[in-house]
Amino acid sequence: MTWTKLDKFCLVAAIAALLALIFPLAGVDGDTGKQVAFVGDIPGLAVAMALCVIAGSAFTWLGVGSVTAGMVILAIAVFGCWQAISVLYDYGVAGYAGPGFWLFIASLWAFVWRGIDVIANFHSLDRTKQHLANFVVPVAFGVWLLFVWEVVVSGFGVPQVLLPPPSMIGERFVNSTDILAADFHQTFVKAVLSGYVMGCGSAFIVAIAVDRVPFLKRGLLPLGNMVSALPIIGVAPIMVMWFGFDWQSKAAVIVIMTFFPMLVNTVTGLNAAGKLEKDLMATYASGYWSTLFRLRLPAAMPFVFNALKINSTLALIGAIVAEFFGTPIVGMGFRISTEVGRMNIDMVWAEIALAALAGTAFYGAVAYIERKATSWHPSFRVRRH
Amino acid sequence: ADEVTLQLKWVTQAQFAGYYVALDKGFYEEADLDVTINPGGPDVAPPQVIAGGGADVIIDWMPSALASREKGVPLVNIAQPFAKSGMMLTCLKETGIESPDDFPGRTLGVWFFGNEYPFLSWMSKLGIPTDGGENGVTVLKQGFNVDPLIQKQADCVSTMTYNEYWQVIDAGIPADDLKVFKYEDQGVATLEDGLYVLEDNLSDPAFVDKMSRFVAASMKGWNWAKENPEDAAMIVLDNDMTGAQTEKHQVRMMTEIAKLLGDSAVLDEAAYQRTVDSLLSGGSDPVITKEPEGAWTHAVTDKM
Amino acid sequence: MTGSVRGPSTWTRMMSGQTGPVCVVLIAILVLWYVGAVFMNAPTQIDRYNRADQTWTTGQLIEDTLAQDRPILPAPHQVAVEMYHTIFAIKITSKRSLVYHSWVTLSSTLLGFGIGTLLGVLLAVGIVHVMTLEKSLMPWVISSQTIPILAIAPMIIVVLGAIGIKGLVPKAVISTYLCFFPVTISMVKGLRSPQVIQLDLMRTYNASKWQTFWQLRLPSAMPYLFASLKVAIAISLVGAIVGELPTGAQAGLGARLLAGSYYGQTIQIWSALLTAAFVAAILVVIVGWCERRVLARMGVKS
Amino acid sequence: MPASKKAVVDIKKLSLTFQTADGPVYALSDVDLTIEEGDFVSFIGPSGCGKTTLLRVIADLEQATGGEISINGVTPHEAREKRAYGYVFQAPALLPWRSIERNVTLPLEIMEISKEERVKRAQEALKLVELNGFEKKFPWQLSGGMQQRASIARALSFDADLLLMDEPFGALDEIVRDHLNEQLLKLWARTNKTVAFVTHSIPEAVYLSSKIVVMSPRPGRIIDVIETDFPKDRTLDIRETPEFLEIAHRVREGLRAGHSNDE
Amino acid sequence: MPASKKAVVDIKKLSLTFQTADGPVYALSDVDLTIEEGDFVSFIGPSGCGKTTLLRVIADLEQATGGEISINGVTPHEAREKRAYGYVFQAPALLPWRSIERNVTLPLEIMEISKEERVKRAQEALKLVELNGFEKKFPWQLSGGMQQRASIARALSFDADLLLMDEPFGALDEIVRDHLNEQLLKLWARTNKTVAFVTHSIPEAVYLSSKIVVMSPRPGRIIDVIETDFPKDRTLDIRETPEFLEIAHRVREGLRAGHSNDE
Ligand SMILES: Nc1ncnc2c1ncn2[C@@H]1O[C@H](COP(=O)(O)OP(=O)(O)OP(=O)(O)O)[C@@H](O)[C@H]1O
Ligand SMILES: Nc1ncnc2c1ncn2[C@@H]1O[C@H](COP(=O)(O)OP(=O)(O)OP(=O)(O)O)[C@@H](O)[C@H]1O
Ligand SMILES: Cc1ncc(C[n+]2csc(CCO)c2C)c(N)n1
Ligand SMILES: [Mg+2]
Ligand SMILES: [Mg+2]
Repeated sequence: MTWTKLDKFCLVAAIAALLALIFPLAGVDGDTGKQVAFVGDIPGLAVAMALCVIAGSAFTWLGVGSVTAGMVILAIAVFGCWQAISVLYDYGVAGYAGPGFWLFIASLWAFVWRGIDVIANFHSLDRTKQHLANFVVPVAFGVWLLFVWEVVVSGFGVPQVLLPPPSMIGERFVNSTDILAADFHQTFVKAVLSGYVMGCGSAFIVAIAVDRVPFLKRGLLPLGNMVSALPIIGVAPIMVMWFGFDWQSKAAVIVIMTFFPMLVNTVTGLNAAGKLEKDLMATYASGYWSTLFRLRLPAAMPFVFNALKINSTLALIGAIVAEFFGTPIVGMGFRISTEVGRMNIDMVWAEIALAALAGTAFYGAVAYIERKATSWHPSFRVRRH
Repeated sequence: ADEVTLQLKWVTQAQFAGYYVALDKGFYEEADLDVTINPGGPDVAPPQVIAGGGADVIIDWMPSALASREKGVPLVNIAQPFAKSGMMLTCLKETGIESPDDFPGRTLGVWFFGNEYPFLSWMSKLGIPTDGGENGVTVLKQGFNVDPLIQKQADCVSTMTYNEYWQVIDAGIPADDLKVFKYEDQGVATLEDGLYVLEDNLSDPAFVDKMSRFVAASMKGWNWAKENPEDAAMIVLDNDMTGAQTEKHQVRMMTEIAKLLGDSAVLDEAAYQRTVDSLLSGGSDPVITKEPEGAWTHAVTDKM
Repeated sequence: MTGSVRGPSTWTRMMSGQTGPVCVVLIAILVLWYVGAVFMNAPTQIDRYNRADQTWTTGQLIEDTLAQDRPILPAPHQVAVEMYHTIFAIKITSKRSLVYHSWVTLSSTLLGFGIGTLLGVLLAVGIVHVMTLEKSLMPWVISSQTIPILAIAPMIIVVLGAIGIKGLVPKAVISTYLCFFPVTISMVKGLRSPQVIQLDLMRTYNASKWQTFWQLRLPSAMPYLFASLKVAIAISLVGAIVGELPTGAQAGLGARLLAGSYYGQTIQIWSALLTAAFVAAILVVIVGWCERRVLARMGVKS
Repeated sequence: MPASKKAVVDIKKLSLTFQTADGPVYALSDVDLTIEEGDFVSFIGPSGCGKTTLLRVIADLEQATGGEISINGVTPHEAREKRAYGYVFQAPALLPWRSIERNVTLPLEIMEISKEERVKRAQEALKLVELNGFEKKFPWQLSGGMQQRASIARALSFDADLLLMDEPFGALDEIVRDHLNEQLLKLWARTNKTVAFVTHSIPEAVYLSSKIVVMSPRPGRIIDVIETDFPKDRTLDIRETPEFLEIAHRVREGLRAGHSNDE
Repeated sequence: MPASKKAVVDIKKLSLTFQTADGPVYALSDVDLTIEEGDFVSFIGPSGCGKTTLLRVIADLEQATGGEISINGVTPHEAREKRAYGYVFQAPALLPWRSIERNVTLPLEIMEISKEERVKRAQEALKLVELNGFEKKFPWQLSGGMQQRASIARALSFDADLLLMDEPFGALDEIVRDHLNEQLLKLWARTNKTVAFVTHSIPEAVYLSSKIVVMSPRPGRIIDVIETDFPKDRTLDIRETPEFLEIAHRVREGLRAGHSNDE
């Protein structure tokens, strides 16, 4: 067997785990002057490390070919993660993690990456299995990121007012659902949705007007650049001044933010139709609107969706930022900006998590519609190679 | 020289004139200190900065500092240059507000970001709910300026005697048309700009020594500023990197600030206790839940 | 005499170019702006008259609404005068000069834009080529953008400050964070836009991924890249300004905006805002110029 | 030819020059041509000689830089607006987001023909080119020849009096090609349509046409116009007649002359 | 054929089914074929019968769903990695942002051949297809036939032993086509290349090939394989020989059978 055929990730995992057994697990307690914990005292961790060494070396030779092997690796990684967490909290390593601990985390990292890799490259004609695999990959990756966050924050003893660990954020999230729901309603349902629809809708219409009237295209587009570059920080106070403290001013900020990406993309898209296709429509003496609806808009769809996707994230950010500049005392931005001042950083992160969830779902919905509406685009064609 | 980084609570203005004067006039240098002053802003939470190691000493209001202490940032007050509170609620007379009894049903602008505690304890003392109901008040999170009052989006807004109040005056509304409620007068005053450090550091005598030199030099700066308000304002202007402040405003601010300064930097225990009691009395939602311990020390001022 | 003959031709020439239409639209905006200024400032002005028990005429009202100290919407000429003062009449090294503040903001914008574009393209390349990255990273790239930057900007500044990184870089990091995203999204689309037959062609040459990338994917992605760069550069300016706030807003256009809004000096806000917009417009024009150069070299029919 | 016949396409001293980055390309020069109602005119000539360009000028897709041209007595522009012709491009030019059937009904939609009528006509046209059964497929799921046939069906689906066809049968096998040739002839005989037809196949040109235009390359000129006398309802058999072979020979000679011209 | 000859392409019971939204399309079924070194094999068959698909399987652009295939004794995948073949697509597939010359040098660049060599080879190849003088033009400035010729030049520019050509001459006029046929034959005779060639022209197939494969449509099957005995250095004259006509007849019959099969 040649060197290149070895599974490098598993090799790294095995070596890192082996070193983890050798290096000290934790640092020295400042008060007692003693080392906080030893691997030898923690049977669970010792087993996990040993498992990593054994499985790592085994799979280095065998290779991780099948999904089953990937699952085995992930299972070992999950066990390892569990042990790592328990060491931190039950054996008081939090804040005192040493090189041994971090090497163990590195070993787990290699395992997780390899396991996700296998599942990501899984192909099946069975749709449910494929969907499941496509779902598991980002989730596993995300869970891993959360784990790393948790471990790094408590391992290094990062002050909670700088960055709380995910476990704490999660707890806060679950315990504050009523506040979160009210904020969500104020910011997302009222401000974001209306601002998004108005911003994208008006930009779309203006794009068509601009396209129709070359005079406007030459006159408005260069100025459009400038409007988009108006920093929200500057615009938000003005909008609050004009449209009041409630959601209307937030929607106005969103309209301004989303307008330009949509305008630029739509105008570009409207010119994306091929020359031959335009000639074809010309031979039918197809009128402006007919060509627009039958050729140019369909051809522009990939661009339009591009803007819709970018805007779906911009809109939420815009609303939250605008709430920093005056709001009634509800809303995600309001909560974030006040709770920072109150040092309730876990609440801040709970809101951020909510924003991320809502924004990702919003984006996902737009992406789903895109997939349905522009399935003809080469980028969605089933890739055979 | 020993390095000291000071994190201000707000942007460069005469509110912090003493420190800038001390820097500019070389008082810090005389005390063998190399001081860096970092301005704050609407986004800067000084407790967070000091917890992250971005500063050695911060300026904060006591309610916010005590609340942070409960949240795990072990802040300790080492000196209290400001003896009085400059906070007030400014209302338009035409709205018919004469006394706190007229508040229910009104819209009030309040600063948040840790500055809402005095207001909240005042309201709970008055027994007025802040949830926007029929017999409560509707609270707005006020931005940085007094526009909500001028544009009549709010009936009252929060102002400082030394800053926002004059912005209202500058906007063309004469003092006669305004009704102000000073927190001092309402008996709900809490301690404002104080100097805070992390508790752990105080066990190091060298640090305490450094801080006592720092506080002493700063107080020297404050005394100089009190006596020379115009020059102090100019020093502040020189240090304002944004170039946005005006001389007129800063001189006026300096004069008002002078009225809030105490005779020394030593924390008055009675004032401290008054602040704590006010914060604890918040009804169902007090700012702090238990009597803080070790939240102040005279160790630094004693060494001066 | 001759002027009347030449007149129309200059006119048509101007109107068929960009200058004419831009001017016309600008004039329209100015007119709207003045009308808006009168209407928005009138209530406070009338209040003031009433307070002073003053009688007033419409003409006077209009005149006064356009000359307020702290108007709700400053009139264009007020902003213009302020901008003239702060841009041309003051030494550019002065901290009251908008040129100085623009430069402060621009430097972190450009640094952020550079890093952001690079990062965006690299991510897109990874996502297009490595299945694992596509499936695991892409959803998180998207989620990252739903995090309100203003909320974590202070934390970024504090954390970077704690490990000794200060000055330009933290601001640029925030710019980067905002501007890499449109680049990634567009580039992923663009790098996947080659026709199936073109990919097949490269396959028959057994071109390496790298070669296919340089010869086919990248050129095909150019229109997508430039469309996104125009958005990205504008966004990275916004990012730089956001980044200026939690550093104590010491200098830069963001500091001007904030200071202006802190003291209710609308004229100052608007001139900082317009300066930011001008800077952005110039940046976008530069990107557009690069786009035309590159596409012309690629033989795209104009 | 009786003078009473109406001129559908009337071209006088037409020339067209493309301005390119490295100098002008003379695509057409001094072209004189009249196509009368009911004519079937084939254009044949070496690759790059300007056949497509000429068709595009007739279709108002390209502006001549000199000379005159009228379609049914009006300018090409007006003729296009009246939807005077159907055009089959050299490449299929199908819209990727429409199924085959909806590609074929596209012109009908534009001309605002009712839904049932559209589907009916699409069915007929697809049957004519032997693509029934592929209505619901998308263009990329079809072979090259099938795509080209779909584009022919699209041009036939609306009943223009003038058909402009640019190598419509280039990508088809002989059998299908023969079949479509026959169908096209039948259609022509039945409806008295006027057809302008670009081809590279000499037998095809001779078999289909009432008039063969032989062109020479850069600058594209007409070097020969050959009229044939076969009846409109001719059959494939005529390909064996001496007349046929003679005309084919004349065309080939013309082509060859054009080519040597080129060197 | 002497058994000593090396099999370049060896196909056994190959079949390929496309899964589409509305059911499977059986593109190839039970194809058995051997192409030996130095063979010139033409594929002929009705439009949509699977010729392109078969070529794509050989080129490792499509995966067979059944049967076996080897190229030079290895899998198509490995063969592709060794750059065993040059492929001419049915459509020109030129990169729009490259000039004609740079389109032709593309494969040479990828194979990391020196700059001078590249230009030299491109010149030669372009000359072969009579496109010299168009080096600096961009694809959209060329006529359809010229584009196709550019794509042929591109495939010839690097000297693969196996040429896969999918209707390369479909868009060309007879004279150019004859010329290119001759050039291709010369090349073949000179270099002993192996060629797999899809065409719709029966005379072309017979004239060029050492072996003609006749296919029938959906599911694509081989219905006849005809070997010809013309010498490698044949000339256009052979098209008049009775042998030629006889083979052409046999091909036509095969095609016709395939078509009637279809209905
Ligand atoms: N848009 C253009 N710009 C510049 N030159 C062009 C353009 N279109 C065509 N040409 C040139 O005009 C000439 C005639 O082109 P045309 O497409 O009419 O040829 P054709 O007779 O249709 O050839 P083929 O049989 O190969 O399709 C060619 O030399 C071509 O290079
Ligand atoms: N990607 C695909 N998905 C589904 N069906 C396909 C696909 N590609 C080809 N087909 C089908 O496979 C069959 C064979 O196609 P192929 O392109 O091989 O035909 P061909 O013999 O090359 O025809 P032509 O002479 O018209 O080019 C056709 O019926 C076509 O519809
Ligand atoms: C967003 C925001 N608004 C108001 C304050 C309150 N505040 C604290 S110090 C100070 C100076 C007085 O001029 C003021 C107004 C704040 N900290 N943040
Ligand atoms: Mg042509
Ligand atoms: Mg084919």
